[in-house]
Amino acid sequence: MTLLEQFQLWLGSIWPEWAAYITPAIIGVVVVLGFVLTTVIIFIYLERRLLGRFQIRTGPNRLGPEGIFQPIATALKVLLKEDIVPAKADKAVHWLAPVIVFAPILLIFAVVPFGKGAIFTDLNVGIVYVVAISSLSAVGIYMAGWASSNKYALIAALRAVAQMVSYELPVILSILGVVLMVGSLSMNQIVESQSIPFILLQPLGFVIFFLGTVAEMNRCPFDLLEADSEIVAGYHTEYSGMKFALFYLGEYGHAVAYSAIIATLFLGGWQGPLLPPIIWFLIKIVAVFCFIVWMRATLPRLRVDQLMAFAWKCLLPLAVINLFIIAAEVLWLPESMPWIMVVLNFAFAGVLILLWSKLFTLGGGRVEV
Amino acid sequence: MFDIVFWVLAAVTVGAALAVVLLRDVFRAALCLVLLFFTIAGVYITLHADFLAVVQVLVYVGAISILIIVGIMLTHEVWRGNPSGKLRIPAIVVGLLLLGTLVFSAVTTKWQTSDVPPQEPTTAAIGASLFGEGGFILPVEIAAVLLLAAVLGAIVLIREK
Amino acid sequence: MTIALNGEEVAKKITEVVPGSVAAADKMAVVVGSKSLYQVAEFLKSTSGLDFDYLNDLTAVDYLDYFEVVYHLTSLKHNHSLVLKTRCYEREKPIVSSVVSLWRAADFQEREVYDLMGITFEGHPNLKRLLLWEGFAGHPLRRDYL
Amino acid sequence: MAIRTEPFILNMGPQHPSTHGVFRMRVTLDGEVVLDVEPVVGYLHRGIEKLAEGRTYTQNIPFTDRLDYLASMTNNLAYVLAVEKLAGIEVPERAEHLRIIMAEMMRIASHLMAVGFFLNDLGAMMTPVLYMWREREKLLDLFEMVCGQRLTYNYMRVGGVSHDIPEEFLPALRRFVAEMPGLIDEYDQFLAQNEIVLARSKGVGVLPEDLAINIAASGPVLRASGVQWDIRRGDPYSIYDRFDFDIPVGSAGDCYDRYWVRVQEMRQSVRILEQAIPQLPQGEVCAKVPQLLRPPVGEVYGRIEAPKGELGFYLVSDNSIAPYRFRIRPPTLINLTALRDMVIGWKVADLIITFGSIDVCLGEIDR
Amino acid sequence: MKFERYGIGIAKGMMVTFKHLFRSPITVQYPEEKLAVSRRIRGNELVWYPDRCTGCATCAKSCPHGNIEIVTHVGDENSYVVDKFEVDTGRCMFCGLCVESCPYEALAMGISYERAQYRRGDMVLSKDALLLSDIRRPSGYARPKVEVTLPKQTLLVYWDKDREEGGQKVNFLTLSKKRGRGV
Repeated sequence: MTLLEQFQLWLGSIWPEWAAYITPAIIGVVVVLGFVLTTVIIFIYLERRLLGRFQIRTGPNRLGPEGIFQPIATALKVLLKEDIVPAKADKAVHWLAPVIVFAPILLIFAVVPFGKGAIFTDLNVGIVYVVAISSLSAVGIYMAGWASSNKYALIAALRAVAQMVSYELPVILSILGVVLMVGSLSMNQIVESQSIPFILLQPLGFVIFFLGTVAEMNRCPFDLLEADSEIVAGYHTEYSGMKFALFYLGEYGHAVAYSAIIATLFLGGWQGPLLPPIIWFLIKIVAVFCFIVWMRATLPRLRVDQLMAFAWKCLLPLAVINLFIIAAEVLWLPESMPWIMVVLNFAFAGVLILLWSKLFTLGGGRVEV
Repeated sequence: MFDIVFWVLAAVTVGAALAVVLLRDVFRAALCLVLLFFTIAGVYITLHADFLAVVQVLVYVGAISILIIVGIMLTHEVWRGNPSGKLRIPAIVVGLLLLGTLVFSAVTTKWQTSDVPPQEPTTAAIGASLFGEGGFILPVEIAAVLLLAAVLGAIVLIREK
Repeated sequence: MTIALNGEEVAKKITEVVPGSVAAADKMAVVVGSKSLYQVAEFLKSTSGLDFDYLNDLTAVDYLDYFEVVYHLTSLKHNHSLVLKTRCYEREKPIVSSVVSLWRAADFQEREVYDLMGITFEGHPNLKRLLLWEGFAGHPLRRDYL
Repeated sequence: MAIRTEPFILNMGPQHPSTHGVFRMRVTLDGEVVLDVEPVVGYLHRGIEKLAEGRTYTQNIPFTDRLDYLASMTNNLAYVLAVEKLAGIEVPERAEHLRIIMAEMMRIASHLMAVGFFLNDLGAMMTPVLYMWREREKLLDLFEMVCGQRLTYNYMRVGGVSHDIPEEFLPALRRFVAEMPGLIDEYDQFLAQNEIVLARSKGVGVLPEDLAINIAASGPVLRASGVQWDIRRGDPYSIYDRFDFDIPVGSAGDCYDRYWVRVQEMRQSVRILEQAIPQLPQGEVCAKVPQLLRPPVGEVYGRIEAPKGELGFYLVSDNSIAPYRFRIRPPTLINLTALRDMVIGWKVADLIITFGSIDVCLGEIDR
Repeated sequence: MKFERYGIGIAKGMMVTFKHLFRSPITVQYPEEKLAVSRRIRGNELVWYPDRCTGCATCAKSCPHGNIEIVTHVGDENSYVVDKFEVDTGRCMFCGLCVESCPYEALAMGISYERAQYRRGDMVLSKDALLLSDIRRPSGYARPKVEVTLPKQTLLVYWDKDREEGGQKVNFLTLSKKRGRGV
């Protein structure tokens, strides 16, 4: 029974049924939107400052103490800009695309547990729901790429499709490892069963899931969709003003959402000593995000065929093997001794990664024309 | 409450389906197809089939529609839109006949409805009936092998040289 | 140190193979007729002992009476160099045969000379203007262009 | 059975994040695969060759700054060497040493930019660029100290250099020379061993040795293809024959080799600086040259090993105060000839990094 | 291409960026913090000394663009009187050839570098605008006597090391950490 459901029940006793349905929904949407917007603003600030420090710059520090109001100023600037739609664009689709990119992020937060019982709806198919919803934003991206009538955007859209479809598989397979161990798809139960965080129990699964999600949120080194040195800005080349702001929001919203999912699935979610659960959860989200920023500050980008080869030849087989190992362990290892599993799985992960480094080739890349 | 949701979803579904058929712009038609898949997932939710709804979104919206749109993006002269061929009139006739048959059979069939309330968490039940004892484990496995063969066949066909 | 070959000696060798091609020769350079340029260039590139495999620079000078197209050749193998020149006295439509098929290095440089000096290179695969746009009036590097 | 696809033409540039200037590539693509590339240049054409015909030999020196604006000092040097060859002017020893010090500093600065932006084209999000920029900034400080400008130096003069170095120049340069090898090591550690960089650039954009010679590629592009040809060694100008340095040569001729050759050349330049600083003699920095120089009738082709390749000046004199013909052999324009051969059949991303590995400078290409 | 090194290269690279996280940034917050420029800076404008100028127009002749316009007439004592001395700094490329060529040190490069104007016409400087003043001071370019009087340049080479200067320790960091808001 989540807090919101209790509220709904209580409301149902004094108000008519339809209002008892709608009011919590509106409250939920407002709370999620507020949470996403504030965290996005914080993340934008964090990323810019961190990137600055990684690059021996200072980063934005003019507006407010240490520049904390800079994201707000940026948001205002972007919102006030002229909204340009290319003359040959498919207007309706062009208009709809940013909305479709942004909306699924809000939907994802419906099942993210912020604390014990602090979850909007504890779906029993929670994690599958997350995967399903997150694949929606691909639709928005290729709508944007198609409707812009811009060739860079079109290339980005084609890349987006290939990338999303490829990386969904290893992500789902690595989630299955978690689900096997928990025995439930519900996010709340996934968190509650992590007396040892799953990053220790399933290191290989974590690596696969992390790389897969980084690819799905188009972050470095998998940021081919907006590879600025190749295809200018990718799918949002032709966007400006409010619509661009939605894409920007969507990008960071994805980062927030996936950081939250990673924290929930593998880092023990809101669990942690001393501090209140929500604080632990936020700390974990920020930690994951900082790591992603660190990667962005360091790593170059893969090429599109290497990206696909990495998904299909490296991550997918490893994910399948990981799934089998976890299944075997869940079947045969005694549940009372999880630490054996930790040691065993780290050994497996090390051996497999070494083996794949030896076996794995990215392919030549050149095509005879 | 669920009735209102159902009717809204049904209306959108039918509208989207009509748009898929009638729109000249192939890309928009494909987008309407995505919308259609999505609203059908909504209908599943109103029927308490939550796992099915999520899988519907995952498979149809996340994968199949993307493949359709890739196909459209790679199509020649897509800006011409839906060409009107000679088979247009016969297709309408056949479509109407099919619709009539379906409506007729749907209306005249005596549907067996049970009074048992739907099982709430459907996931475990589906899993049990698919993979559990006395379930459909053999058909599932056969289907899996078939799909694998299809994938391999596709790769062999597409491979140059 | 790159040795600059004596033009007179090279001119002798050229005359043996392509008679009547050398118009003038001094210590610095060999001047050949524009008709036999390609043959001479081929000879310079492929003869062992000369092996001019590297075309440093290709340019043209407008001496008002005639255009002089200048080829600076180097042999990386023997580390020696030669200046090869050809003249065309036509002012309206000067024509020199292209050496792109021998040295691809001439590709952009011949286009540039065509663009700025107005010398047509016969046999160039893609003789378009390089720096200026199509339809630009005149050829700016000519001395009479103001 | 192949899927029938339709190639499309993409205009990359003139405004594009990684064309390093106003440069346009007309790319024919089949999906992501490059079928054809045609470089389109001329957006920065200022007609320096024509302008120079109306200016004295000294007045042309500032124009050479604006060729390859990332290596102005070497452009100055190439031009004044050509004029000195034409007019037969002897240069004082101290000036020769200063010229070499400046040219090698400039080579490091230019290669830093080339390497940084090559890694940026690979997608490394400005970080390597900013690190390399820091080192380049140190060099620019030194140039500014000597001649008062950071980009367009106008330092070399016919017969020497315009100014002697200030007293605080050498200590600062010594410090830079001392710390630079360590910094290069750090950058090697940063990205040269990175698996993604290796996967992206090894074997990509291969320029075979015979083709490299045939298109008259020069500089790191030529040497990465395995040709040991460096004008500093092959046709020594100034006093390069007195210094001990190696010519790094690549083997495969791919993008990684071009990157590697540049990094190694930075090390060699540091080596030359280490030798040149203690040798620096006292004395005059500029020979006595008439203010309005009138070289004898004749012509000269002077060439030096600029950071980007062979920079040549072909000057024709008619004994007037201005050159009769002033021709610049731009190394990167000629290196660019190879672009098409290197990228056909590769992906768009490879086109970008191959172009980046040539290290073009549009000021020089368009003149 | 094989991933034969198991991601060690990636890990090393990430350590390098991590180390930089703890190095102090080298950004100079420009309008508030200004580093000392070179003593020989070829700054934005020229400084003209009318008392030293003989009107020989060597500077005008040496200018590659012909930006300097001088009109003179013969005055008493057989010397030129400068009627017009006008420099179009909008077309100037700051090569410094005019300053170098002046035989009487009557012209010097300026030391300042903030001289943006709204109109091109404002960049044409006439006789009065070129005079020495508080905001228009000469730099040491080709003027060794001026050079020694100017402050020493801040060098990035010393960005992490103290340097003795005039009895007190100066380094790049302390310079860039002096945060005076406003000028």
